[in-house]
Amino acid sequence: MSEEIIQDVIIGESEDYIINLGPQHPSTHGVLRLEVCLKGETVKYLNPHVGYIHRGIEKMCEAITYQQIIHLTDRMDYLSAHMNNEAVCMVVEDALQVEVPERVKYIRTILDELNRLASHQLWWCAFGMDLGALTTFFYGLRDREHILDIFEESFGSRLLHSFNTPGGLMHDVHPNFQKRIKDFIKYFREKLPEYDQLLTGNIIFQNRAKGIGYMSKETAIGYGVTGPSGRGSNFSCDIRKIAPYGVYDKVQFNEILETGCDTFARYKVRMAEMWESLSILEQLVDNIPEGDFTAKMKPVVKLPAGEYFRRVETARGELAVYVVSDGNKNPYRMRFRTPNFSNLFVMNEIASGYKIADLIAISGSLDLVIPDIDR
Amino acid sequence: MSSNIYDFSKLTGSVHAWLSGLMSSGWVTFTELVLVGLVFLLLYALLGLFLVYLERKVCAIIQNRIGPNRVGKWGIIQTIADLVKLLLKELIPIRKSDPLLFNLAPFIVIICSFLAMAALPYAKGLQAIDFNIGVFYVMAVSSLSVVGILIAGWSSNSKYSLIGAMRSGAQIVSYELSVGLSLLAIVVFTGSMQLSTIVESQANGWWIFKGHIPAFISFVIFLIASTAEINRGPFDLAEAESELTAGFHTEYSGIKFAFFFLAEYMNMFIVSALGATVFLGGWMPFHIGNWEGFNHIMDFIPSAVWFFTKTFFIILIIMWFKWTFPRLRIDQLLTLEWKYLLPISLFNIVLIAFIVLMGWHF
Amino acid sequence: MESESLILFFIVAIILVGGAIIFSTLVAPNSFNPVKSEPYECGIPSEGPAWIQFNVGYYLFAIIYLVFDVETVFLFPWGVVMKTIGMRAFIEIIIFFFILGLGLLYAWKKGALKWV
Amino acid sequence: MLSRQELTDIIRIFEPDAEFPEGTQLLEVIVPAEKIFALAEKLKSDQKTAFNYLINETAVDFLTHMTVVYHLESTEFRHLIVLKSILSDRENPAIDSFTALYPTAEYFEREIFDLFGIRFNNHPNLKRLFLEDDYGYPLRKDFRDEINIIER
Amino acid sequence: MNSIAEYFTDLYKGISSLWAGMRITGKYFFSPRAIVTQQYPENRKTLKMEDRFKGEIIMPHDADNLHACTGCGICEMNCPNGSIEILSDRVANAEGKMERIIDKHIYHLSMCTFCGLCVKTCPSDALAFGQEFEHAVFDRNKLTKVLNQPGSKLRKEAK
Repeated sequence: MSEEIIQDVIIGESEDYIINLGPQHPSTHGVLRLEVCLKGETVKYLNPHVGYIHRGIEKMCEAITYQQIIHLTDRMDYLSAHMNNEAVCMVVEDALQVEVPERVKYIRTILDELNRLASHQLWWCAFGMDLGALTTFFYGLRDREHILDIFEESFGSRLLHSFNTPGGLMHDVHPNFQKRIKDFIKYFREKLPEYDQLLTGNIIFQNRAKGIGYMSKETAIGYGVTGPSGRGSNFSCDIRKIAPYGVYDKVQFNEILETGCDTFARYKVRMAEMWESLSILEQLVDNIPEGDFTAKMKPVVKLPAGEYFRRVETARGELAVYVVSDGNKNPYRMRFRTPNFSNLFVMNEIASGYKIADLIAISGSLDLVIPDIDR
Repeated sequence: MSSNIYDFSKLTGSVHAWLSGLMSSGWVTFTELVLVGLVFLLLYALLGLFLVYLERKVCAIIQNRIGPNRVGKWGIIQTIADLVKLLLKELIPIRKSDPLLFNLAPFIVIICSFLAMAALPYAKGLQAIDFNIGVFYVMAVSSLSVVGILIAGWSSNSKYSLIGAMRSGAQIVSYELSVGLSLLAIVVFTGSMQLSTIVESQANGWWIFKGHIPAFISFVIFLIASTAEINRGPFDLAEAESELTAGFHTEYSGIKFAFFFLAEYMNMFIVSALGATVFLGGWMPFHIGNWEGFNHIMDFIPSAVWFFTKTFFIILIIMWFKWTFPRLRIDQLLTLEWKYLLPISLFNIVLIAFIVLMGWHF
Repeated sequence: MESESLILFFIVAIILVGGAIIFSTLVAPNSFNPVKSEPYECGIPSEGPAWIQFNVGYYLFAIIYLVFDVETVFLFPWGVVMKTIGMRAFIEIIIFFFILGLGLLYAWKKGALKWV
Repeated sequence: MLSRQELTDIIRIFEPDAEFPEGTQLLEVIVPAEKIFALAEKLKSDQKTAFNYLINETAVDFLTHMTVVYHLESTEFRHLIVLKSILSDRENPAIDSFTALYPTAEYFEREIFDLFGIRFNNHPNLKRLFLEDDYGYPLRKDFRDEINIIER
Repeated sequence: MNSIAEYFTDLYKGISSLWAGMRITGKYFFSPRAIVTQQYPENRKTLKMEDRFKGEIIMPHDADNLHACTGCGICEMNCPNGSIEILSDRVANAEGKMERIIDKHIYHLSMCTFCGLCVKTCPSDALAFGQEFEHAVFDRNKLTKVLNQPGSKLRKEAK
């Protein structure tokens, strides 16, 4: 051992042991960098660094028309692309006071729920893999494939389908749409209990997840943690209930609330939401009314000058769109309040004091999608 | 007794006799050493490659996939292709690492697993070295690989590696106790630590059946503890890829990485073989009491086939564990050992001693 | 074969590893790049050295292990002769385990088994 | 849930300087920059309003002035208001930070600082969030980047 | 006594929960029919994309090498990424009037995000989505395509 190396060994425990998790790390689900300060295996504090894939979507929106914005919103939270589209569409429809046909509302709601299911399935795969259960990943993806096939058949693309347009839909759904959804519901009702047997009930998993990452209701509200992560802390934040859009006021469903406030509570919320989504789908799929797939819109959409605000519930929480219009075909200022942005920054609060392995579980339970943070 | 099982000592004896006819005794010893070395080298490499292939296939089928299927029929030479690829990969030196220890670590892990191979009884009469403390020897040598892992993690000068090595140190060291105590159970039954004697003692039934419930408990503890000792899932904290990217071998590249990988799989083989030998009768065929006819039929299956069947049975169980369970956390891991497995196995030893004292075992 | 022939296995293992590494260094490409030889930390330059005094938790277990492992080593000779000696060995081991168990209980109560 | 008129009345009492523009989608309150923190504190602590959830905080650049916009909601009563503050000094805009009231504002404000260059007083950690230190403020309307932005 | 009973029920519950998981994986291990892998390059012949699959933008030509694009430029205007460029000429038609025809309809696949606005807004339905999905090439320039075939003409509708 050379002289230089010996001098590098620091004496004393006061020194902070700083580790970078990410941007190139298997469990940060994207290019997120967590600067973690460790003491032994325990996290003293952590510092998220974002911006590795900042694309300036808000700036780009100022130069393009409302129809064109749709394809950009797909790329924020790519796992709930449809809900993101819907938010922009509804802002435009609100501003122009266009009444969209009933059929569109039904189809949009069905797609919302399918998208939510697909997103939760992917979260389940990734969460299992974060905790080291590698098989969950393949089972989840196997079942998600069925939903993506439905999307592909109707819209031609599997992930980023840009299917909404202000006033309605791009084109009508495929004739097989209802049948395939019914097949999928039947299939997935059989597979979902397997998820529980494989992971939820598992004693190792429960010990890993219970009591980890405690986030009180006050913390959740203060940090604006919404979606299933917030509802795991008993924070009632489901926009589908608070301000119903689509046909959410016509279907029966429960807002899932858990009081556990820990990683396991957030896990249970998402699992229960999958069942809820299935039941919403069942209620809607047979009742799609006939009619147009789009309302009459002018080819160039110009919003009257003013400010518009609309919220939707994506798979990860509350997406708010705030538009300032000056009467042109482009928005003057477009602001997306994305759920993951708020969900990420609670990490330091809820992960400090737990082990490094728990940190991974906590970040998995928050279900972060990094492009949504960076926009 | 099972006299009609083919004894490999006849084969080795005739080879020895043939060689003695050709050359002087010094040369005979030398040739035999070279032969044994070559045979074990071949066995080691083939087993390692096959185990990697097996694991990929097993996990693929569990996960509804096909697994490797492009290189050769059913992808059977996929691992060889991978090995060649790793051989041709650049060995990246790490700045500010400790070069001596950094290069030494792969040697240590391979030597440890290779030495343990020497004492395993593969078939009747086929055993390189039959120690009178065989159980103890295999246990000791295979647990030495923790030194290699610690050195690897420490010398890399990477934070992930260091944490991985530390974890692995605490983990292997703890589970060593349970492995020892569960093996001790059978030593008490047999009254010998020699592996060949232990196998012979199971001629009329394997210890897992003969030793009542305590032997079964020992077997389960052995399975859990040895899975932990070889750093496999769900105890693969040292290389938890979702936390530490690759743990102690993060900085190793090319063939050096391949050796850690190989050693991990060979350690799996060694503990499975040890478990099969001690609990499941090793190369001893499946015999039931005095059913002469049945036992006779069983004897026709070659002893090596019995040994490898049992070993791969245990290997499959260990793989099944890995591809089902999530990973434990370091404190849960140590709690499991110190607060559950250790007291249970201590109590279990007393129970076994009592059974032996009363002569209740068969 | 005698146990001296372990040296043979030792040599064969060294040849296996050394041969492969030498072969690899001869065959594999070799290029120098200051960034490539940095220790991996997710693409970010490492902050501070990796070699510092580390958490005492890991070492504590090593020390407890040391105590118990020495005991286990003593148990093996006992296991071999247990059958032949019988009752006396049984009583002795119960006393032995009693003391050992007390030790474990002490460590448990003292919180040495709790992860820090 | 309080109606728009009731909320207007309550806020008038809290802050006599507040202006209420007509014909907006949601209830909007325009407050001078130096008084907005005090108003928000009252709105949050008051039993009847209880605006405890900051949905969104952002800014808009109007070339002559900048506006900081807050969307507040009460998780208990579910009423929603928009607070606004106009910063006429575009060269060196500054406003009080909401971090003490809403922890989530820390990062919203860092983002606004990053993209608009608005400084927040009493902010615990006002650093750029996405971009490098010497980058301009891209969401300002007069931002020009010859290399990366292609004007069409 | 109660805590001892609890210890054993916990142990039992833990082990049975582990066994439940192992049953699932074990079930799939012994049911090779559940394998869902598609062997992609081998199944190219049987692989059929959905009719609506958005692979790339194409301009359908009929048997007489006629297309429907009038070169109006609406698709170019509507494309959010500037992936369509239309180079048009003005030529005199039979009646002597100047008429716009497309020279080249250039499509940059590398910039396309498959939003479908060009296909939807095209007034003469000249564009469509193709089924091709193997877009990987070694040279970036190959991703720039000219959609109208050489020598093709505008299809005249019977008036």
